[in-house]
Amino acid sequence: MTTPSTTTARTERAATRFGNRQQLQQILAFAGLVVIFAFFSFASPYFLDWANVKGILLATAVTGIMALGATFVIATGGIDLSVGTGMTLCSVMTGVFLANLGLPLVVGVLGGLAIGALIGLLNGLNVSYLRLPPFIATLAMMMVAQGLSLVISGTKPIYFSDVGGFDQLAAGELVPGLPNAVLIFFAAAAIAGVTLSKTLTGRYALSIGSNEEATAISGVDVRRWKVVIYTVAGLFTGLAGVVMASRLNSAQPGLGLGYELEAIAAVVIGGTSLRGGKATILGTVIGALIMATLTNGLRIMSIPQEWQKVAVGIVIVLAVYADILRRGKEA
Amino acid sequence: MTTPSTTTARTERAATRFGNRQQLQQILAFAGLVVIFAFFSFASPYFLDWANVKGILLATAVTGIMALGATFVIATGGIDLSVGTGMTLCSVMTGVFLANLGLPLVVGVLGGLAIGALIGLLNGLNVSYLRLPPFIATLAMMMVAQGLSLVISGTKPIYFSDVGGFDQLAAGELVPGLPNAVLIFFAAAAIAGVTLSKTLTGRYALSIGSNEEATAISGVDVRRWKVVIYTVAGLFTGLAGVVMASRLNSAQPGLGLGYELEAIAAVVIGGTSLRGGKATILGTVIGALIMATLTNGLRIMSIPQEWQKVAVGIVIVLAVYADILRRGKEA
Amino acid sequence: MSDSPALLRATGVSKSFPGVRALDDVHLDLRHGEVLALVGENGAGKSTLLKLFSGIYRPDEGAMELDGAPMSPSGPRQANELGISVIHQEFHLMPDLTVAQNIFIGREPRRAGLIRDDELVRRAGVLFERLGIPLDPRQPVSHLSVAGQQMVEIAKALSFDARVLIMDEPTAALTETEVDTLFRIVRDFVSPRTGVIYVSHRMDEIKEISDRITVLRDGRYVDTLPTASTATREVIAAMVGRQLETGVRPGAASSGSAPGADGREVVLSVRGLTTRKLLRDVSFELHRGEILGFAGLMGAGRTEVARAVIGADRSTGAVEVQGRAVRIRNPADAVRNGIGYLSEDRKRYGLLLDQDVVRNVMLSALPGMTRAGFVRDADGRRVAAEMVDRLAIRTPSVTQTAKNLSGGNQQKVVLAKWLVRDCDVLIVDEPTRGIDVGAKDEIYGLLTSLAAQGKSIIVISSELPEVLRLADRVVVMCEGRVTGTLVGADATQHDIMELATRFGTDRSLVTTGDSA
Amino acid sequence: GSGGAEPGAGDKPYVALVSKGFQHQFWQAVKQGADDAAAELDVEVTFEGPETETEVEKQLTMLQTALDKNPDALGYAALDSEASIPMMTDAESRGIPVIAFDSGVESDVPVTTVSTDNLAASAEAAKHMAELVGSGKIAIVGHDQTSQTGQQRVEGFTQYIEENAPGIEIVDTQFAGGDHLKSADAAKAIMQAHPDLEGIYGTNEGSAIGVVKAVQESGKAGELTVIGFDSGKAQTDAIRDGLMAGAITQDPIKMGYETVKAAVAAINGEELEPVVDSGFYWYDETNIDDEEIAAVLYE
Ligand SMILES: Nc1ncnc2c1ncn2[C@@H]1O[C@H](COP(=O)(O)OP(=O)(O)OP(=O)(O)O)[C@@H](O)[C@H]1O
Ligand SMILES: Nc1ncnc2c1ncn2[C@@H]1O[C@H](COP(=O)(O)OP(=O)(O)OP(=O)(O)O)[C@@H](O)[C@H]1O
Ligand SMILES: [Mg+2]
Ligand SMILES: [Mg+2]
Repeated sequence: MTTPSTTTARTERAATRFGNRQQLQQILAFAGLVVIFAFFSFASPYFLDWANVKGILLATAVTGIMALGATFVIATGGIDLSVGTGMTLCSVMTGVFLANLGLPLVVGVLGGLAIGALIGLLNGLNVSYLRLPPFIATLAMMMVAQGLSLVISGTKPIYFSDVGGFDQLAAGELVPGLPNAVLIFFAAAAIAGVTLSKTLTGRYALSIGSNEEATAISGVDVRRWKVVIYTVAGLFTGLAGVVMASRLNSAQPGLGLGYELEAIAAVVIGGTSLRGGKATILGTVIGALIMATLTNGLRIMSIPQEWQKVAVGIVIVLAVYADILRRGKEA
Repeated sequence: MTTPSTTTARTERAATRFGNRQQLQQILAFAGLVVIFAFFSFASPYFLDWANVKGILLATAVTGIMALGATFVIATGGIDLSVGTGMTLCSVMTGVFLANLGLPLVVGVLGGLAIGALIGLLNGLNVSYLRLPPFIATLAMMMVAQGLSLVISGTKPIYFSDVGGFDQLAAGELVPGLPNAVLIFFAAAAIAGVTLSKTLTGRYALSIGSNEEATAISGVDVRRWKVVIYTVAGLFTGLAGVVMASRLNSAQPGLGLGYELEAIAAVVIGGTSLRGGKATILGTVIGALIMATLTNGLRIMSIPQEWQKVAVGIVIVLAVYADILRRGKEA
Repeated sequence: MSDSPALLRATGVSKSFPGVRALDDVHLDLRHGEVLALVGENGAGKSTLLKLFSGIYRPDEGAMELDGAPMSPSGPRQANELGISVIHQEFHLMPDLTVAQNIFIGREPRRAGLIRDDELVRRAGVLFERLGIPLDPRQPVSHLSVAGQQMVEIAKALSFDARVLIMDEPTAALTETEVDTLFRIVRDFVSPRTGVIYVSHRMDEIKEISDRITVLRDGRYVDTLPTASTATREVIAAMVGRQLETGVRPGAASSGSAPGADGREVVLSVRGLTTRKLLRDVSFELHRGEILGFAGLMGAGRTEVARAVIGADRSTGAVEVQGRAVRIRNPADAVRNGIGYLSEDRKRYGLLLDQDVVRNVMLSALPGMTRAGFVRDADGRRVAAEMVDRLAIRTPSVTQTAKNLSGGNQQKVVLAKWLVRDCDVLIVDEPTRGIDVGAKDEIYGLLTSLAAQGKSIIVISSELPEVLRLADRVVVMCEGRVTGTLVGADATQHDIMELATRFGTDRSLVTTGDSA
Repeated sequence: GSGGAEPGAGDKPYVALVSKGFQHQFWQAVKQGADDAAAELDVEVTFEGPETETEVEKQLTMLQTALDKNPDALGYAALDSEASIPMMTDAESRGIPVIAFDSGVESDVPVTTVSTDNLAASAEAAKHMAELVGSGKIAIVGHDQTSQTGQQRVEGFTQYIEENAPGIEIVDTQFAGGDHLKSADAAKAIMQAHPDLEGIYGTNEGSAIGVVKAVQESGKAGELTVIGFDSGKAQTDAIRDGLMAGAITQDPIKMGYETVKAAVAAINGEELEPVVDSGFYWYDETNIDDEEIAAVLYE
């Protein structure tokens, strides 16, 4: 056995090496996105145009915000199928608060977020205390939210035309040239990043996903924390709902189905494992951007719609495979 | 320590007792279904009518067959998102073989199955050899299959009106009173049941789901077997496609999205764990029946569509929770 | 001391699981300032008793006291708060989190709601320095070897301000150097206000570290004996309920002349095995009917040799089986060529934890248990029942789920799997990890008789006595290289240690990255 | 479709069409009409639409991308006019003329609207239902509960029955997403719950075929009056075989054609009528082979 002091020195060197490597890895994670971007820039003169890039960012925003929340649930090894229709329910409720009840803007927006948190809370309670598999708990919530959106709205869109300034929430440009929706997405990502890596919620999400039993044995109240984690995820769903409503200047009760798969795909493409324990917010943001860029680029190139699907499928395989190769080399 | 002979006798007795308990458990698994059935029988005089039960069985058939295949993939701890649109592609290709190329019925049907196997094979190769997460590999396949269905069919349905007898594959009644589609579903379930519990494919699927690394170190060629397992799952997708085509007497290229979630839901409601290692075919059949019965019953009761969603969501939670309680007591 | 209340006491505790009475009216007294050894056969109930103290289980009957006050912890956290720290037999670590994050899980220092990871690392560093553990706090636990993980568990337990330290087979994964470190830690820990409960199957360790020994058998309390005045033989007798001959080298292999020398056929020949990480030009030969031992310090590369040979990790070099050059790309190829490998990490590489004994035992031999493509489960049940008898696996039935078995019995199940597969070459890596003294002897007998039947066996073990007792020849490794091969009968611990430390340094507990 | 060719890169004028759907036969027929016009008028046309008619946001993103391609004119079938107002403004500011088609956009921006009146068309379906059934119970299998088209095709029908056919009761309206199988299952459940049902109306191709399937599978062929909407081979076959009494078809091919034609006119700066009605037709066994009808039916 070496003397303690040498040991410490050695381990600290190792730690620094590890830290740098991780940073490098995160930077390299952009590679897939950059390649896709470069390709489309060559392929079409319209692609690398600020209006179009703005369009891509805007298209990323709502799914991206949902994906942020889903990242937390997936970090625990769970899955959240309710983000899509849950978002819609939040839109509709925001509509009820603002357009039907005429509540002040701030109250309506906070109300929308609260509904999201409530959805998450119920998911969390079902998963923790009823011990339902997350797939089932959130599938049920997906249906209930879809049904309730229709019931509450009377299957008709709720318009915000008379709610002054609501559409500016997404469309306004606090930073000139950048729609607020995108700004909100980035801000949400920053908050999610800190929450995942620096707060107990995030730490325990990763810990539960890594080994739930061990986490419980270590004295973490796993059930309670799961409820917290799902609730946090729900907050992002709520935010997505508000942004969506603002972007459409209306709450569309029929929307939402299918968004959950897109959100989960963004998370997984970003390198988060569905088995839990490993998750990065930066990855999720990149994953969401990759999805939106691909769709946009293929459209800009006027690839026929039926071929677009085929192309997206193949590119996803290539992007994720490249990512796996890259990691394989680094490990 | 008792003498060897007594021990053997004791352990074998114990095994028999356990066997019985397992059977009991499987019988009890019907409980949820029975309760739902009983409820609707009281609620509507039209529910418990052979014509309606037949309708439920028929409605179960296609999703049920897909769910059978998905059970194998889920047993390994994977997920198959390509069953829905994959089924559609198999329908379309069956149409190409029979209606466009005019091949003999048997060849066309086998061709449809072969396309399913091919889809599964590609999924398996992507998961095994490219080490893609199953979610990503099958998500990509879901998109590719959807695109190809549209491309190949020219976004138009392919009709089998001129293919004599093709519609009898699903609609005919070999057993009087029971449409062949239902018969095929049950036969497929029987085959799937034996395959899962009595063949290497099934056993290795469960072992891989239980502990992939340990299975590999035990000398099982995990990569190869995964390819086999996904291919088997694909065969069921192919069968679902053929049955679907026969029932509609046409291949509808736009269909299929959303079926994958229904199929997976059936599997999970049936008690198969998404973490892998635990799966029963009987459970999947019951899960699929529960889903179809619920939808049918609520429709018979003329519950408005939007409330149907809410009700289905809540009943799924209750059914699965009851199942968890029942198991909890037994374990 | 005798009139002050015991530090920790259990009186008349019982605990049942479906089909098993794990504890039946058990007593235990831990005095202040002592190390109490807790011994018993596999499945005797040791781990279950400890889980009562840590609040993982509640006793069905009976009571527990801490310093004379009744205690019934509601869970591990409360047990920690009461000053009871437990190192469980099965690790409870989060592989994706770092070492520091694991140690302080549930107790993260925060500022303004944000976790201070730098502070976590600092505290872990201080802890490691105090304990003399060479680990990097920032390393993910998934990068650690089993021994490294064990050290993390130890550090975690000692990071609490504990009065009672409970250790369930902490040395099962450790080599002698780390055992020495651990014993130093234990001795430092013991003071008039603290006490240690120590579970082990290694009698020499118990002799060395403990003051008294409590013996359990079949879930019942047998006796508590003072270590100093009790012979090992008597302890074992109390454990198994009869006299047992141990420590004697079995007759067959002790003839003195190594079989390798008398020109028996070479079954497995490895030449120039090299891996990117560790191994450099490893060569050896294994003869028919031979038991070849592999010795070395932790991280010397023995496990890596085995994994490379069976194709679990990538390597370069030549492998010949029965004189034929073969290419082994994965463990399936290895088994096809008649080479089986029992891993040192039974939880990760050995067991299907949520499946029953039958399915576990059948796994490797499954293709041979089919008829017309259908698995014959009756065969599996029969074979499993046979194995349960042969290896004395303590289980209520062959359909018991593997994770409900005691640690030693799980190890036996893994061994049974390979016995059923009946490979010509069997590589066993720490085969008796967690196995009790009596069963150990039976396993030694079993391995020897397999060799006598013409099977060839490689035994990797960190217990030098085990290697010396079993092996016809011993390959000694250091830092990924073979530093010498000794003839078993003539080798001594001293010879081996000399070769094992040839390069004079010790490697850290880190084994960079898993194979995936 | 224009293949993978770079739109706008050549000399041909480029017209981008963003529709409400893509893979449904109705929208494919619109696309066909648009392609016909494109060939005839020598322009470049692209055609896109979301998978279902609820995907308002997806459609907006498509619209955005279409605008970014700088087309010479834009054809747009809005899923929700309100939500697309900012985009319309954007198009106007870029000087891209917009032709609304299908349901129109509530905005001044579109230079013309090539529309089809779903309310009137479904009222026509109701009229025939009333005539054929006389009195009794009927039901509706709808294709979409939330989209404008889906709602109007139910509303127009229901309104007509309520106002003009006192003897007829609509006992149930169920939605099945236009999925053939699910529509069949839904129709069966309705028939089961109402054994004395006299007729069922399916609001689009998938729904209508599903209803026919259900009637067939429950062996009630000929006992119920089935009325459909849109065309497609399965429906025309069902009408020929007497399984379906008849159906309403709009003229999607004409709609596509007129949209592109109007776009070209707008590009050339010509004055346009504010509304071009693409019309609808009732067809049944008697007129299915008439030239006028056959021209608007698609397979
Ligand atoms: N969760 C459980 N469910 C069912 N049986 C259990 C469970 N845990 C332990 N047992 C059983 O209780 C008995 C005692 O197990 P325990 O783990 O306490 O033994 P042990 O003395 O620690 O053995 P070892 O030396 O092998 O670690 C065994 O027969 C075991 O199979
Ligand atoms: N859990 C594991 N996953 C992957 N590889 C492992 C694992 N455990 C060990 N290894 C391989 O074996 C090596 C660690 O064991 P190694 O062969 O260095 O030591 P050893 O001599 O067997 O001593 P010990 O096993 O006691 O640490 C690693 O370099 C790694 O390649
Ligand atoms: Mg134990
Ligand atoms: Mg080792």
